Amino acid sequence: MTPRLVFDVAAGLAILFACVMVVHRHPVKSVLALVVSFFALAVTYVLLAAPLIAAVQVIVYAGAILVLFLFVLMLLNVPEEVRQTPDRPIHQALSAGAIVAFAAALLASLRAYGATRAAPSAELPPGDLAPVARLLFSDHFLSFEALSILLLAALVGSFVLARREESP
Amino acid sequence: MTVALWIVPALPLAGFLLCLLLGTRLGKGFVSAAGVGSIGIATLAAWSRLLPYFRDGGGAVVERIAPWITAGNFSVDVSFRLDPLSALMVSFVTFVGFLIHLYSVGYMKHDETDAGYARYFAYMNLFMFSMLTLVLANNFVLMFVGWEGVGLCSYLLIGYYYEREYAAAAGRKAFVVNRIGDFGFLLGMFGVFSLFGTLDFGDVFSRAAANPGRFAPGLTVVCLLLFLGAMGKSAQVPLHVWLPDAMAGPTPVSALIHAATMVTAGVYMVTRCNALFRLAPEAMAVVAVIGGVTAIFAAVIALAQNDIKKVLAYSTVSQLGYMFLACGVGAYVAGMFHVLTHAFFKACLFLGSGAVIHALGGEQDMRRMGGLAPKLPVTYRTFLVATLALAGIPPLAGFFSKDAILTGVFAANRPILFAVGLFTAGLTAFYMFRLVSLTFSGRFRGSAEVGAHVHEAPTTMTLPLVVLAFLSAVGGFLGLPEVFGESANRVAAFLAPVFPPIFLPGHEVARHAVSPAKEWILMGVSVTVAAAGLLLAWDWYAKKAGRPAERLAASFPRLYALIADKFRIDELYDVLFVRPFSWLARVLWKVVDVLVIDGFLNAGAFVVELVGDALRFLQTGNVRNYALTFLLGIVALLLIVLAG
Amino acid sequence: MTANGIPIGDVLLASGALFVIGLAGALLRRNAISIFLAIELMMNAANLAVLGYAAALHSLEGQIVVFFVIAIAAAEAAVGLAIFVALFRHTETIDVNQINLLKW
Amino acid sequence: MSASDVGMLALRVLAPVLVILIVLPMLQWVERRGAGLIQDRPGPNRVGPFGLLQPLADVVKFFMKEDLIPSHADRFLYVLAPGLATFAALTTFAVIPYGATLNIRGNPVPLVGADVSIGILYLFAVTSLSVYGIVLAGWSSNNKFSLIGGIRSSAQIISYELAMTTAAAGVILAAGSFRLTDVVAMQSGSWLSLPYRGWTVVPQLLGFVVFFVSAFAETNRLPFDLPEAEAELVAGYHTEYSAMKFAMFYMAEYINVVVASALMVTLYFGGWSFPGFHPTSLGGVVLSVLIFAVKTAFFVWIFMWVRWTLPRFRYDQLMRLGWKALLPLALLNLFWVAGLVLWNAL
Repeated sequence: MTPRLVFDVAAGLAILFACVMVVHRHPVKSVLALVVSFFALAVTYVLLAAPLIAAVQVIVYAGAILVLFLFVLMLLNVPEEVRQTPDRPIHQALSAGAIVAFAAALLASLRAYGATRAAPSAELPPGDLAPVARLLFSDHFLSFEALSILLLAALVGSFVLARREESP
Repeated sequence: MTVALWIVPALPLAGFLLCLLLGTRLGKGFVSAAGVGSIGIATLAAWSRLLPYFRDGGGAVVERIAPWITAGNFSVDVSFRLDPLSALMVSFVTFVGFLIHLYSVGYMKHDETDAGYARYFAYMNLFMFSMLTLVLANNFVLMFVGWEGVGLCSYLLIGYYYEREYAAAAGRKAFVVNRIGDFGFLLGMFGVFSLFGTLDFGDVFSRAAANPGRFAPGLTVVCLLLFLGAMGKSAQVPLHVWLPDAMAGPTPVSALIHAATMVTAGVYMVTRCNALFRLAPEAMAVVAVIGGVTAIFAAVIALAQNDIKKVLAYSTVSQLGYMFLACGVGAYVAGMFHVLTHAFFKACLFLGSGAVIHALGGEQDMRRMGGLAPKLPVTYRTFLVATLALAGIPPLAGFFSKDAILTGVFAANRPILFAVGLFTAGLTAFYMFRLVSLTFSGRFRGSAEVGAHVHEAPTTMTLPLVVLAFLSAVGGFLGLPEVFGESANRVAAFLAPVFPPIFLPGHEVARHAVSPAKEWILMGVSVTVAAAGLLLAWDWYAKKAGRPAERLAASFPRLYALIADKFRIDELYDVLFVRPFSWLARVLWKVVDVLVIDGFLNAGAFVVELVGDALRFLQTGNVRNYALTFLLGIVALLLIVLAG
Repeated sequence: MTANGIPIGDVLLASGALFVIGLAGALLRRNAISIFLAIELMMNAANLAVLGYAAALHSLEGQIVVFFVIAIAAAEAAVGLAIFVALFRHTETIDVNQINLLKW
Repeated sequence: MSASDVGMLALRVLAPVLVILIVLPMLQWVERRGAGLIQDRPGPNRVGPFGLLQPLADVVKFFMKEDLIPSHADRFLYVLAPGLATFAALTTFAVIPYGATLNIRGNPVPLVGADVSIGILYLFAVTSLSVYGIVLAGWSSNNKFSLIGGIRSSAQIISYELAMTTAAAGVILAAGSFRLTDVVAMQSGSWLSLPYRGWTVVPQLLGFVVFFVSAFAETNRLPFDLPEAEAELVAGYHTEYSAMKFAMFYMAEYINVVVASALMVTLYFGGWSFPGFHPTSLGGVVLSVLIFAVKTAFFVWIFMWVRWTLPRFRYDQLMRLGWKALLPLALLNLFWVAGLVLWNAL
């Protein structure tokens, strides 16, 4: 199996399960489809010489964020989306049109700029963690620390938001 | 051990902070300790520095604390200056200040709540801090800080009984009138800087003295502006109107701020700048004339006042006029000497009047007093000594200082001003004895209820009275006239370094201008005039219960009414300034503010409201609509980029 | 060409596809949590593009960027879900068509 | 990649998996006999000598039983969940080194499934995926006990993962590498030298305690088996499961126990190494594998021992312990290790 093949398979799976995620009407299934999609993305990350990001992707996204989603879904016991009589048809049609236009524009710009702008490169050595870590803790140290404060704020904020209001 | 100069103002500042921050919580005992203690220690600190200085004499000592403002070639330091002039001021400011603080403990104790008591002492301490900063400052800017500080404290303390309408109004009035003077002072300061390029006292005066011809032309304006500041602070005509009203404050405040210390800041400043004034003879002339006019003008008003504190207030104005008269004719030593003696006896008088008011439960109208001498023996005796001193009866302090001024005026060859001064001396003796007679002799004219409760003041109040009376009696010996010997005038000898020699034709400092014989004659004349005024008042008010005066008033009713109404200066100002301004303010309010400014705002708000009414339909609250709009925008942008 | 012989164009194509799919989900779904999921997908599509360029340009900065994006996504998910929980308690629905309190 | 390389790789990966699958039934026997020992009763003793064939009988029973799927269950996820759980548990083994480096015709072959540079990260990634098996089982059963069990489990695992990861970060910091063979290599040196090169448990005792306690919570074992607390939740997330699917959950649990033990051995007790033992020959390598097995078995036994000794925690106590005691302690340990590394003691 060449890396190229692996990439194609992984990317294909990611796209496929992303579609499943969007199409499926049950939120829990959507989450699971997204887990698979993200897992496949992690594989592509490994192929793009970013094993650390791949691991973080699995640990944080698949292992924490999406579990959180599942958790909330189960907690709220969200029902399946029921297909109502046409849900704001104008909005749906406009949205669909806009999405298609956007996709076309994206494709066009990809053709115009995307592939040509990247510098051609030789084989990348298999990603080593140390340089990334060194970069993270030197040049981006301040951002890293700021991030920790952001996470703390998010922790406190979500706690306050989700707390049941005490009955008077 | 030498105490650094900055300690002296710092201690009252500490007292101020303590009283302000902790006073209300910790109660009157603490406030008394902190408020009076800080001044006491500051007095000790100052005197530990001053005693050697008085003994050894010496030049100016400058102690630089820190650089303050530096901009280009303009630099101002926080630095303090000890020279004979500031030493003299500090000596009595601290000492008299301490006595009055001590007196305040007894005076304020029963009147006020803890909060009010703390507020009172906090302001008093702040005042002491400002006053000492003013006196010790080594440059115009720092002096201005003190200048504004004392003005602020004056305002705060006049309005101390802020719940009373007239007290608040009096405070406001003092503030506004003082601002006019401060404006002059500021402009004068700018002028000094533009002329000399520095604001440091030492540099300015030495440059002025070294090169008098160069600076003399511009100095007249600068000096007049500075003098405008002094007029505001020292209540000279026509800016005198605030001081009588300032009596709305507590009596110790009147004694300290509006008699002994703050109001003399103008005299101090003019004396401090003598090197400049002496180069501007026209300005000197203005100072002398304003001083003389103020002296007689206020004395005349004092004749017809019935409020005991108002009489003393006008007397203060009048005496300040004397001081400026002295400065104006070049007799700075005499002026400063009068500042010193005046501080003693006028403080004593105010504190004595405070004791009387205290004894009568707040009564200030002399028509409802009388016969208090036996009931208030200490107050009466000290008050009498201070009155005699003020009236200029030898050998009490006032005699020597006033005589020095009159001699100075005479020597300066200003016969009209001399006559004015002499006549004012007579008036002074008259109205002061009128006051003493009405208050202490005869029979009690107030209600029986009040009369029954009359009692002598507590020791904290009488002790300062006795000390000040003693000083009023003997203080004059510090500045004996020259007929008693070359070095008899210790004050003049001590202050000599403050007056740098200026070698400009016609500006030499005159010495031995008056021969001893003439001087004896002048003394005799002034004593005679004072004694005449004194005896006349005694005769009219003590013996004949004021009937001759009533008759006199009845024969010139309009003139009497005019004098009793203080020449209606306030009414004049009301018509000239207050009402036009009030009218202008109303126009600005009703027309400019309400119609124009508010109109613009309302119009803008109206347009915004209209637009908002139209646009609010876009706000559906549905997040998908927003997302769609967002996407459409992005698509449009992408298309533009691709097309471009 | 980028790492392991994978052309950058392919990476970008995959990324673009995922992004459009996410966009469709975000615009067409009515369930707030599904919309949220779609947004997460869009974020990952962007991550993929960034990593693709990072690999092509031999830059580690791209990995740093993605690292931060993931961490911020975690914070965002925590707060966002807490908001949904609070919202659901209040309105008993997470259909965004019915959640339109913030209008005039 | 030649055929022999591929074969070698397959062997390296599959060998431990096969060993585990063979050993698992025996573990069950050990657990039940151990329970008997501790509770002063015989335990299984009917099938075969000392009941040794009991596991076999159980396996046969599991295969033979009828496989029920509740009518309201979500069939797809219901079937998927046990497989996911077992799969996640098994894949963790891929990065744990279980023996010294073998030398085959001059080619060093480390005895580890995949000697990847992000070994520990991989472990945590897979561990975090193992939540899905349990959560989905709980949710797809469409049963309130199962759902509560599943939710509890996910919350518990996510919470303790933090403490566990932070504790392990101390080891990573000391080793300076995520590669588990590096971690073992770091611990196979002298105990007396400076920097210290002995078992990590000595300088990082605090970290080990945190890891040890967290491991119990991660594997849902007593005293932290809240997700399947039979007194309140019947059997938690696998209430509805029966037959082979139930057996798969059962297996997953035991595999997790073994993996946790192996991990503790690798991270804190020198893995296959032993003080003064430096295998070079084939026999030495075999011995190293044995050493690893014995150490792991020891911890597996502790798991069982604890199960029959300690009472169950209450759920709020569990959460409080995780967030307010273990996490701060793990952070403290991290600071301590950072200090040691800074002053070259590690």
